Amino acid sequence: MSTQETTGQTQSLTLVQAVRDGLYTEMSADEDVIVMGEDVGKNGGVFRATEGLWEQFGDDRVIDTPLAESGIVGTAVGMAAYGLKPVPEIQFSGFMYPAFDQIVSHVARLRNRSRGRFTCPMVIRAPYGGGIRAPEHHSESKEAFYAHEAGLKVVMPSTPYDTKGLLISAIRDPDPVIFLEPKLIYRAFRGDVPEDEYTVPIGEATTRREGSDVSVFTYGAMTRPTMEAVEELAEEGIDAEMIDLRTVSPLDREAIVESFKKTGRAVVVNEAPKTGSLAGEITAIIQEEALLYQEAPVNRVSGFDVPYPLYALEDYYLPNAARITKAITETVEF
Amino acid sequence: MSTQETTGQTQSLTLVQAVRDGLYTEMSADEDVIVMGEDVGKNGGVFRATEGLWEQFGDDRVIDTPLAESGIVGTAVGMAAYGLKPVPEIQFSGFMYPAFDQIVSHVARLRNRSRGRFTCPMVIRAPYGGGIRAPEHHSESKEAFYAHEAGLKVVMPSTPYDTKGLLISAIRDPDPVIFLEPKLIYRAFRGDVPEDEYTVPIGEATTRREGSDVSVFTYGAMTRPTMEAVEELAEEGIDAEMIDLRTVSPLDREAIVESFKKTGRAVVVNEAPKTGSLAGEITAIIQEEALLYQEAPVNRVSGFDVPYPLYALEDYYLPNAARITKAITETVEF
Amino acid sequence: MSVLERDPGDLVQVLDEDGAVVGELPDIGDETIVQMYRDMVLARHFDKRAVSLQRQGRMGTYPPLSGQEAAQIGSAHALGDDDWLFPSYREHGASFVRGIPLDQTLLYWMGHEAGNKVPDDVNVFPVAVPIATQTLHATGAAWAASLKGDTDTAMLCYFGDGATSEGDFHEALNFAGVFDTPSVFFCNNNQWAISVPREHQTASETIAQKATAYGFEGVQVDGMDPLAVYKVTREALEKATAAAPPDSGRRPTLIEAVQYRFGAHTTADDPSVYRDAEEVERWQAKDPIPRLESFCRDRGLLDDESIEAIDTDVTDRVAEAIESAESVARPLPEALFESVYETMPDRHHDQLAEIEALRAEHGDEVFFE
Amino acid sequence: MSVLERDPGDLVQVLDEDGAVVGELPDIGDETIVQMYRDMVLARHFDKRAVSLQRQGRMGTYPPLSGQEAAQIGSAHALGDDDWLFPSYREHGASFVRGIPLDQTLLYWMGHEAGNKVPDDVNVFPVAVPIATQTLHATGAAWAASLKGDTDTAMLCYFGDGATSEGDFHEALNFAGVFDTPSVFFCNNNQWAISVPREHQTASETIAQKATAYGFEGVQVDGMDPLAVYKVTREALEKATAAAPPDSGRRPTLIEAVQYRFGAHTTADDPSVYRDAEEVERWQAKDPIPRLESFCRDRGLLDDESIEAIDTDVTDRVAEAIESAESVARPLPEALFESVYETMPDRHHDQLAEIEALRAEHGDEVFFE
Ligand SMILES: Cc1ncc(C[n+]2csc(CCOP(=O)(O)OP(=O)(O)O)c2C)c(N)n1
Ligand SMILES: Cc1ncc(C[n+]2csc(CCOP(=O)(O)OP(=O)(O)O)c2C)c(N)n1
Ligand SMILES: [Mg+2]
Ligand SMILES: [Mg+2]
Repeated sequence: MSTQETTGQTQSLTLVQAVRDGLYTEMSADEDVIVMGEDVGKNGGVFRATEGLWEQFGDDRVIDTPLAESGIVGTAVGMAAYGLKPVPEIQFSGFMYPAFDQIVSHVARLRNRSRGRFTCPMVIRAPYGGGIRAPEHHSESKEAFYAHEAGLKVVMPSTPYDTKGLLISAIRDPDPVIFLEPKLIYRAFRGDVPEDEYTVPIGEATTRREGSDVSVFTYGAMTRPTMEAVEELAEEGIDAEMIDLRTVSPLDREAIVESFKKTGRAVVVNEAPKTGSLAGEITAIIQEEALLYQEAPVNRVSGFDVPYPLYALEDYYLPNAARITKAITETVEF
Repeated sequence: MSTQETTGQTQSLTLVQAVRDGLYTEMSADEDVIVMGEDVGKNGGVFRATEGLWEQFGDDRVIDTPLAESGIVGTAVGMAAYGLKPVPEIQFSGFMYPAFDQIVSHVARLRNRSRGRFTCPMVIRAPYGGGIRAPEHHSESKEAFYAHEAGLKVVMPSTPYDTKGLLISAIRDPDPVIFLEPKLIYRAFRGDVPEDEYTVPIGEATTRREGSDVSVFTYGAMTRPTMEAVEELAEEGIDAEMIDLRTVSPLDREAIVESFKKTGRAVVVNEAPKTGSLAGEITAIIQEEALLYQEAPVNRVSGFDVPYPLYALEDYYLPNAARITKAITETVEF
Repeated sequence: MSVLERDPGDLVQVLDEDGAVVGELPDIGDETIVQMYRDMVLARHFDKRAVSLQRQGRMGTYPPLSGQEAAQIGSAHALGDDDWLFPSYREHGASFVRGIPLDQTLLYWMGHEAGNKVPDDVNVFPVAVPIATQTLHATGAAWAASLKGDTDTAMLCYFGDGATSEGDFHEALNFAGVFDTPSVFFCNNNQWAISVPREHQTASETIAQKATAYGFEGVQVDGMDPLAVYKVTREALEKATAAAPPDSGRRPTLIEAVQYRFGAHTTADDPSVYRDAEEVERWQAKDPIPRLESFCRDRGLLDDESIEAIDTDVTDRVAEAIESAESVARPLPEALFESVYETMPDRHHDQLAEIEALRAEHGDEVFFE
Repeated sequence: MSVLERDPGDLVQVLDEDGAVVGELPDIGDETIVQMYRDMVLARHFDKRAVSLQRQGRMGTYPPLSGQEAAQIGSAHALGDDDWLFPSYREHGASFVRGIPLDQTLLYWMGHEAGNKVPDDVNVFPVAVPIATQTLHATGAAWAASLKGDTDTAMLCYFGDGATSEGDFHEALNFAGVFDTPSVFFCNNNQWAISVPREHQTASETIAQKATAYGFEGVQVDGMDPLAVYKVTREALEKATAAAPPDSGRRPTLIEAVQYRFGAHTTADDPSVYRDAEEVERWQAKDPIPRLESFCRDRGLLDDESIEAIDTDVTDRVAEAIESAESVARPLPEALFESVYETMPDRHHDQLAEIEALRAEHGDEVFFE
């Protein structure tokens, strides 16, 4: 069940291929795992995240559903309660809202409501985030909605390796997981991914770069411009620590607080609208647990408080390396 | 349109009577204002918030709808675009989720999407919050969902006077307002309410008690145990300032920051689950704008990160005066 | 011909309002019929006591079922061992038939999550408060049964007339139609969704005809006739578990059980505000209990004596259940955090500690004053 | 007898596949027919150019309409001056007929919100991307018109076959049935919802028959026959705006326009993955443009010369629209904050200032590299 078991063979995969590989791995290992959603079958998903699975596992395990998100998630609740492990795909995270009631009223609560008699192990996958010049509602980053709902876990990977390992963890998790995939970097780069099964634990952040001047917390697609900024600043002598949270619910409080205690300064980068985003939560955690270490305000580099724009404007909306660099510099110079 | 016009006559009303009075006032003044929802007509609403309106304004302006929240909010979007000012009631805020897609994808965005060609002036009213020994899903406090969505305003009054004045402002507002009513205190007390129309501005906090030792920020039903705690502490020599935010989107940043600069300490009290609630946002605002004044961590007294329990457990869940007192004391003594 | 293959506006009846047989009897033993009578009497008595507990402040808001016993008891008795039940919030009678102890139902309405912890060997889903949402769970579970090859298992799902207006109802029936799930959708059309009458809920003449939209059969049954309900439900369940489609006609069914809620929507509701006493009286003439009683007396299955014995037994059992439920202590704070996740996360430990610190300092009373 | 009063499985046709008249012609002037032809040719040409702009990287993802011109143009021409249109995202042709300039449609797909700023005198709702959500807006606006006494106004709402599976579709039609809103629900059943075929979307034999669930009429029309579409839509609009119910039969209608999308779902889609070329060919035989052309030639309304003139005119107009759209400058950052609220809140000023500071420091390029 862990890295030890792998043959040691790796493949060089894109992030979306790692999704597919994770699904394939778990479907091969456990016949209760099924994939369902709009266009996930013959079409292989609009992003090809389920490519080839229908050919491999057939109609009963890779299921094209009618066009109804509440239907997809709501039937998945019944399936999970009956003993399957459904992995519903919602085509874009902006289309999860028709299923919002099922997610918050049932997926998140079935175990609690029935005191464990019924459980709801499922992974709701959806591509999230902006930057691909997509139509309206195709670019949102609203992880804060799900992180505010107890009973759910929320995972947002940023590398092919983590994606496969976290997806496998999510499928094996006894509780429901919202798995938000950074579609901007679905194909932006490749990474080494073990061919065998392995897991990356849910709820653990990872340090992408160690540093001592300032802690930069981010996740998902924003890891890229953040790393760009951090590396640029390293050349200018600013030694930033870059933490990829990977899971936004539960947040890895320990990793956040520990890094902050070391640096005393923090920048949080995400693409959600600033007000009410998890950047606020992270800030609150820091000052609750490490106020005495704090040497500068926590700087939130987020999306703006507007509906995600059509693509002519999206480059102004999304945090970029220049904005992040500026925030880090300000924080260090405070 | 403002307090000046009133005759000076007041009535002593409960908070829910003030809702009704606000609706009555605006429906009398503007025939485009209509009320719609489940059981709002002959039945006068399950909390009697629309009592007598159907008799007064008839079937065409006080409309019992089929049992379908997305239907209620989605048709209200079309009505608003056509020139009516719908005031849909959702029976409990826990039942807003079937309408979540319409709220975030359309209500919040119609103006922006059409660059002002179509607008969506409407007030979605719903009773929120716990403490009335109600069944599951009848006690949630999920204002953070709506405050994270640009394009919406979110109002949460705590007194009969404010309720009527804010409701009238909300109905007259050119933009959509989510109006969350603290059902715990629907009938807990009475307050003087002018008979005539008057407005209380959206987006302005009010100071319920001036103090210099610590700022306590709260809203809605939590104002009551908070005030209890603050008054108790006053006797013990702790001089707390108590700010009722009244609107949680937009937050009154100025009021928050100003009070904090005075006291250097803050406690935020709300009944939403702590993680991802607006207490985090308020904390982030404070430390962004007034870190140098800060003398203690901002203390969040919130609900716990669990589904709102059935009523045998709710007294443990809801912040009470003892918990608030403790948090204030700790903050002052930090 | 199956009783399901008829015009959805053509009401299936077995007993008339006086309990006389007017239709073909279902294939059912006398013992079961008497058991159904007993269960209906129990449900009615339970209901009366529950309402009174609420009035006395010994229980929270409670949704009464009186008038709706035949629909619940008749359909629940039609279920096979492997079948599952997906209730809304009003089907205490049906849940009891399927094995949920009365004290657990009371506990639930007394605000204890424990009431929703359905016993392990009982396949009844927990109470669903958000209207119509359970129709999707039922479809999903039925679909899973079918995918797993459990061909003897069907899922019976209850919901109200009001529930048919929700999007989830539509999606659930549509999925069921597309995937041929072993589903029986059972609409307890009690004429009212709180204060909104059935005619105002939809312009469709019957609810049964809505099945047309999903490509399967809909049937209207007299929901205050326990034998008709049994019969229709049994046929629908058989159809649901027939050999695999397409050869066999294994298909879902929508049943509209026409009935009436005699009492308030819940104890928080006052129906006199929105409906006439006269209408209530008209429907009381269809009361399922005297109807089945008179049928049973005619057939010699019941007499004064056995009926009195049933009444006494039922009274005792409900009294015992109340005692048992009321003897359960208020749950401890840790119950708040229990089973939110399989494993309690760190922040839950911190939050529980916060409560415990307050309890240690001030005693438990500080939460309940 | 109204063409609406028929079995919902009985397809209404006026022209056969060769353009020969096989049904009763609608009451429509020759000029309008020629205009419809012209609009269909324009829509087809616009579509071709739009796809090619996308291929050249001059436009974002675009949903083509080719094959669906008759449904759009036929129905849009049936609208009266006061009627409103609620499109999904594919009805560029219908929107053009109702007054949305071509360059605005292009602008929208080039990622400019300005494209959605429908001109003041045009009653077309902005593009609705979340499937089926617009059905509720259309019902609500129709209801408002009825409440305000605007009895000449009806609302035409487009959506796809896939959209009928969403809960919002159900709720919209149910509200319309209950409140007798002046609504025409127009389903562009193009056989596919991306890769999911119509038969997999629902087990109901026709989409038209779903109207039964809402108590009003449903009708199936050959959606590739512009005259049949016109006729059915016109009758439905008349029914919607008839004198007030109950006397008159003022009722909503569900129209199922059976048609086919010749091209990809959007430019991001590859239909060869999920459907056969043969199927496409079969439907291409029903192409609405040659059908109406042949009808017009037969009636002497068009000849080679006039057709060539139309082609030239259409080519010019689309070319102009492209030029115009491409000449629009990228919006400035303040457009992000524009019209989120009527008045820009403080935090928007701060956030705009953040962008402006970066622009001042690094130039605009920093956002676009
Ligand atoms: C989604 C949702 N909306 C509103 C409510 C509030 N509510 C509880 S019961 C009810 C009426 C239900 O009517 P019906 O479906 O006919 O069932 P009945 O109560 O008559 O058995 C309403 C509106 C709810 N529980 N869930
Ligand atoms: C709520 C929602 N879910 C999913 C999508 C993604 N999506 C866009 S178009 C489409 C298929 C729509 O099919 P149909 O309704 O038949 O319309 P068509 O595209 O064929 O015109 C899907 C799944 C969406 N836009 N909205
Ligand atoms: Mg009912
Ligand atoms: Mg389609």
